[in-house]
Amino acid sequence: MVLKIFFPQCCNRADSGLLVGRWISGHDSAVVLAVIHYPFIPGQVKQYVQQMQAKSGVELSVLGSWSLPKEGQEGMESFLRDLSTIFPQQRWLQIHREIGKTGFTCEVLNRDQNGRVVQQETKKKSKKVEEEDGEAGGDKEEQEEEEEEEKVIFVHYEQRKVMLSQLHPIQNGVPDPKTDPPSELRQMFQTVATSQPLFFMDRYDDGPLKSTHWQSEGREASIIVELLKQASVPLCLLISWLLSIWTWICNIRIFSLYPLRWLSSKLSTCVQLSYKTEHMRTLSSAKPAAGHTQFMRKANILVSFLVDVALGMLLISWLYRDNHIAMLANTLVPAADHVAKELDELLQWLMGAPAGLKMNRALDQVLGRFFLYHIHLWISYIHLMSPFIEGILWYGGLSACLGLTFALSLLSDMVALLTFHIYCFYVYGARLYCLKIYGLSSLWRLFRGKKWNVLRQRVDSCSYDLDQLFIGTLLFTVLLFLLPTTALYYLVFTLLRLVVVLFQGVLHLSVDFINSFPLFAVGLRIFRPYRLAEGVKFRVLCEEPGTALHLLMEINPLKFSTVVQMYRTPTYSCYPKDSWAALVKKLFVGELIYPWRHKTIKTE
Amino acid sequence: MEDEAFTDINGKAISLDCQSHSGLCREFTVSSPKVSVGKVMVYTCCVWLLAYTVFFFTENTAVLSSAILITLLGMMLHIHFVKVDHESLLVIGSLGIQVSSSYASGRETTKFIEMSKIKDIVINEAIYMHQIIYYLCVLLKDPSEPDAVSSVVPLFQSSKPRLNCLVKVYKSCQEILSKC
Amino acid sequence: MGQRRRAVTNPSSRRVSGAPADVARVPSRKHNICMVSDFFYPNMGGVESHIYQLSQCLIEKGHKVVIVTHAYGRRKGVRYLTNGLKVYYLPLQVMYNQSTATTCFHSLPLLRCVFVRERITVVHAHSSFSAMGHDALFHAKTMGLNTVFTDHSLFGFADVSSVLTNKLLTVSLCDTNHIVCVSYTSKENTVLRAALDPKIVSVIPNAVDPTDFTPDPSQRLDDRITIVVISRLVYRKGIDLLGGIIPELCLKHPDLHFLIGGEGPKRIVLEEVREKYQLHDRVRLLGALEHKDVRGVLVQGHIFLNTSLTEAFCMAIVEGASCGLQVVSTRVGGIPEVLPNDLITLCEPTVRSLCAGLEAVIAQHRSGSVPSPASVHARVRSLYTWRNVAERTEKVYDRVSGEEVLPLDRRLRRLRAYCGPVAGTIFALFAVLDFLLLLFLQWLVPDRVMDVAMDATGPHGLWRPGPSSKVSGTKRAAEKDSSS
Amino acid sequence: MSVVRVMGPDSAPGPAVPWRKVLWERQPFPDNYVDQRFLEELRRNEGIRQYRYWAVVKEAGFVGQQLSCVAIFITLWLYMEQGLLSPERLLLTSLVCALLGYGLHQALTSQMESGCELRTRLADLQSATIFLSFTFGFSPVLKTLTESVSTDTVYAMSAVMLLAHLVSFPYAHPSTPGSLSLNAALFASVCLASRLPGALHTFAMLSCALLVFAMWPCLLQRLRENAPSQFTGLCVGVCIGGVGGLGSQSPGGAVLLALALGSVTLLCPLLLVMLQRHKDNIQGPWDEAEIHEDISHFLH
Repeated sequence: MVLKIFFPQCCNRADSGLLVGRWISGHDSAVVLAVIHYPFIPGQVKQYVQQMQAKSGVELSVLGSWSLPKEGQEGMESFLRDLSTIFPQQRWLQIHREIGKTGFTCEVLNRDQNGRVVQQETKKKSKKVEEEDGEAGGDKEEQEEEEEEEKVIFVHYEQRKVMLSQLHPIQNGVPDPKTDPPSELRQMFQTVATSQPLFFMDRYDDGPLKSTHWQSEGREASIIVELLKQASVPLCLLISWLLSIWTWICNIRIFSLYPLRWLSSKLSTCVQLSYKTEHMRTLSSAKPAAGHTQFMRKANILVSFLVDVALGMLLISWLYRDNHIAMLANTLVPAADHVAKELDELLQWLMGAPAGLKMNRALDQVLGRFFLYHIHLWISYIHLMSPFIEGILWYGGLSACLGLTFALSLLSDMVALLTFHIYCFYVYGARLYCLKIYGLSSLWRLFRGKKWNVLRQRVDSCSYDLDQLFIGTLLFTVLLFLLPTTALYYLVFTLLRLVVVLFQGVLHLSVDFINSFPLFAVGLRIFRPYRLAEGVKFRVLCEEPGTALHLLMEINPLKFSTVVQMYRTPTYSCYPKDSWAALVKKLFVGELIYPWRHKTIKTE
Repeated sequence: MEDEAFTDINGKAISLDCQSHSGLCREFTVSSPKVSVGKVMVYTCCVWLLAYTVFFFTENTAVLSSAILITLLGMMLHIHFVKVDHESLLVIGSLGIQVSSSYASGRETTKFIEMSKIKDIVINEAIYMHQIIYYLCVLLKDPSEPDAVSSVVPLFQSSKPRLNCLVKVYKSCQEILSKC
Repeated sequence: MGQRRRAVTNPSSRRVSGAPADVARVPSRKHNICMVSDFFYPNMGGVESHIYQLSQCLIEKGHKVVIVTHAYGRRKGVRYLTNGLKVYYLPLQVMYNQSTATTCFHSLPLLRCVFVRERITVVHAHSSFSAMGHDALFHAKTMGLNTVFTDHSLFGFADVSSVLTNKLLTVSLCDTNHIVCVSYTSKENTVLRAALDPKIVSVIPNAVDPTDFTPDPSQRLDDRITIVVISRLVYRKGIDLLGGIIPELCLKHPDLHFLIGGEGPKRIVLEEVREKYQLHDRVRLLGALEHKDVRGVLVQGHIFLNTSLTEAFCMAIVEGASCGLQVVSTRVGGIPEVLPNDLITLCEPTVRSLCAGLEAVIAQHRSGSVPSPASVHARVRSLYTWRNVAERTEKVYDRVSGEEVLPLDRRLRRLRAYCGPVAGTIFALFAVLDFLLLLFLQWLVPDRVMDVAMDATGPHGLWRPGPSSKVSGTKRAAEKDSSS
Repeated sequence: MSVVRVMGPDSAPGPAVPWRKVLWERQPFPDNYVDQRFLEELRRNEGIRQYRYWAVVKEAGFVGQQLSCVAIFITLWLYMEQGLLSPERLLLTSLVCALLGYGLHQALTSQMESGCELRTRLADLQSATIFLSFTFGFSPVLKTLTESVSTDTVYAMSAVMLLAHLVSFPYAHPSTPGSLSLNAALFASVCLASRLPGALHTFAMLSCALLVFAMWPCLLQRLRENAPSQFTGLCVGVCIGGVGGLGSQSPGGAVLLALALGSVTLLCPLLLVMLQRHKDNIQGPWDEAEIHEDISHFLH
């Protein structure tokens, strides 16, 4: 078996003393956490270790002794060995480091049942190995020796980083039975992380024991943090109270009536509102976050919320400076008028012979008139409500103080309302076209003397009667010749519709982006790469002959892509829910397409 | 630390460098030849000639500047994301295996696999483009049932050494794995 | 394929065909054989099992065998089967029922890679429906390898499609060294189709493992007479005839039951018959059967019925007879050659004739004058064994490997001579192009750059059974990585 | 024995036992042994029927008459387009023809006693009314249908459709005209009719088309079954009528039609009979047996 000793870098130059740490069960590797310096009173050490164990819940123990002999104090061998009798352990490490050398040497003292100390030399220099009944028989010296030299691996780690870093993929709390025992590294990380209290005793306070380990930067910062924590609690309470009121209002029965609910499910503002509410609820829960993921989620939400609000404020400050709102309002109505006029012309064009296309004049006229009437209606409607638009905008603008996302979704709703006529046209066109397509397809089957078998879901051949054939063919011909006209109308209005949908889609995307982008995690990744560890990487330190293998363990930070897709807060995705091919197919057969996302495709 | 003449599957010369840090820890580095200046020149010339021809027809200097940009950008992207300078495999007995590949730009990606996850290291055959090649890969255990392979981590992916090289690496890897 | 594996190392089958003695007497050279066909496991059928069993027996005789087929879904890459039988699942596009699309060229790089790295000496293609097989023959000739082709199917001459396919067959067989057919009828057919010299066409029948198909009378129900039909439910298997037979007989004999295994487009016919005549309790449609379940179905029956409209060599009837059933079959293709007359009742492919035949057999059953299943099995088991097939095929290889491969110019001349002016010229052109492509590839990836594959089988094979061995480890890895 | 058991190719033939074409017993012959009985079951051109010229011509006559039916229809259309034929007259004539034809049809049907389910008069009347009403109702729509489409397009379309009609016409038993052929013909006639000056024209044209393409084949079939001799005469008559009619409008068309008829009815049969001699069809045990008896009666 190979013995792995995880050794904190900060202890490299510590003066001699005792190694406090933990044996990782099952992997025979030791994690050194701290060095307690001479002089000490063994009793106090034991007691200290006891209380640390109680505090941190790690089975701490005295692993062995660490000697970095200064000038003058030599030959502590025997003394150190005696120490092992004072702190009874299954194994006792003696790690030496000469001044000149970088490498360490380590001796392992195994204590077998009847208390005798069994020693195994791991020094290369010591050519002869004094051997009682170790786990290797004493007969074959050389090969024995060869093996002995390989026994120990020193893994140096930076205590602070390891303590603060979070190993991915996260398995929080209870390790599931399938994967246990948790892997060595994971245990090691856990050990260091949980033995935090050990490090709060710093060098300057005059305890009975002096020890070396990572020194937490001064207390002040932590004090402030504490104060903030205290302060945040009542705030959370307040917010949650407000939330409860808000939810109560939302749940009044009027709102849950059918049309309203339907409307609210379609209006992205309402969706946004409920969504924000949910977020605030998660934020304002008074109890501290359980586990890393929870914490990250909260932090992400908080940060993105703050950023959102900040952007919103910017927007407001722009809007209400030398009243841009009025300007907007004054531009908006003419814009709508303009659009209507454009449509009007478009229709006129269609009612002629557009692009030299051969269309059936009668049908063309009918459709054109129909749509023209619609536009007329629309224009009058716009003019009816033109005086109020500025007010609407003014109040709408206020909503930006709830965040940019809110303003954006409001905007998208407005767009939807202002382009309602286009939507109507689109729907009429689509329905008509759809009807034609289906009729044609079924009649084409009749034309070929086939029919669709509903039971077997396939096309069967079938013999029709004369009259069926005759009428079918008549209808087929009629539909076929009328198709171009409807198809053209459909095409034009679909294009218009697509423009609107595209615009709204962009809005939704940006909103979704702001809501779900894990700003906090990314910031962490940039400024404290070691906090989110994908794994570790080892470097072989320059080893000189005669000492065991020395590795430097560094933390391998998580990839950005992983960070983003791991920590992005789940939202209703508003990405097109079907592939492009499906979309095109839908367009072709004339099914309706909608910009708003359906509840069913909530991506987690 | 010895060098034979190894080639990759396309017959290009590559060099294998085995460093044995101690009985427990070995490092294998397969380094493929550097970016040949000639090739770069050729590509650049092609792009620029194209640009000049376009420029000749459309008197538009934007074409030229864009061409220059394209070449520069392409080169950077190539050395940063595509061109792998050397790949190394660090086997530490009883601790794990570390696979790292460093790009021409100095970017380095590292992956460490713990010994508890590793099932075995094998040489395997796969169909690659229009040929069938041998490659070295680490078999990962399936945590649920121990004697099944959950997934495979291929080694030396960008510089594809030939069998003799792989066998060398394979043997010494097996030595270390068998020790613990 | 569990029980097929058993067959390879089986004392009884060894005793049946005195294989070891002959091998000892005729020490034959060892070959590196590459079996190429579109049809192989996981696809199930006669050709597939033929290839598998033949390869196993050849491996046992110390040859090196690799199988090349196309990728089946996620099963691509390199796999190892029992006894280190290596299978290449090449990623080639499948066109029409499991046969790859052929352009005569695009499969060359991979096939060449296989041939070179496995040091193949003989290329053995199977089934004239397999485009990949024909490609392999073509490329093998370009690379100067000897080729063998096994034809498993019969073809008419009536319609346009068959005219075309026969032309193609002519082209691809015109410089194949030796052709193997599974029955004399099939030989005649192939000789006519590909305009071959009958001297280079050998007849080596298929085989079945008698150990897989042992009778078990206890499974039969005595209060009834069960007729078993096991075939794909397609037109060529005469399912329409079956649809005519079932009502006729069921009306006459109230104790008659039908047990039909198999799946296919014609299933609808049987279902309609069943519904129309209310026979749900007497006609059981088992759907598609695993190969290992076939015996379990067979032993439940008294009579095995085969209504095929065309068959080169019907393995089903042999399996049925081997399970001790009375076989009633249509007299088509090679079927009359397969079983001696006292084991099979041959009828014309008409409902009336088949009904008459079945009636006769049923009458025998009632009178109890049928031979016992055990005796039937005892007779059949010695007829067709894979070892025997392997030995005869081995002889073919011996003969082939002696022959010299035509250089390009003579090959072209031969093509022109055999395949008529038009097709001949076209394919001569193809041959030239193929040759040029080969040269290009050899320049691109020289043979010396390709690693020689480790022999799992053959004279010094490294195959060590057992999960601990590296080879099987490799195999598992291959499976994994092919899936990824 | 074991020597005999395994015979590769080119082994020396064993004792002179007669070779048998069986696989179950291992014979003392090499695997690639070729017996003199090789291919003895090969049969050529079996069951090939010898055509007699005039019979074929008679059959081909039917095709010819269908061709000339189309010609007649086109002639009628031409007449109407130039206003030489008023829709009322066409309607009247077609009505008379229809009645005559219906009577004849009924007579023939009642004459043959194998009466598979006879359509009642009522049903006939019903479908007739349906035809007329729908055609009448749609004729204005149809009239305006193709006005924006250029004339050439319409001609091309109708030509293609008529061709499709001729190709896909079930000459074997046209009692129930195949749906594709009928539909094609109707489509063509609608296209043509929509070119006519008035809605009434369209109506007349369509009903005429119905008469020619839907009713006429049924009647003709009956004739063929019951009175073959008159049938031939009728075919010849129709052909002549078609040629003459077309001739009255466009002589060139008439000539073409005549040529076409001649080639279809006289030349093609000649070729068929001549080429029979060169037929070489190989049959053998390997052929896929085809099912002769009718299985379908087991199903329905």
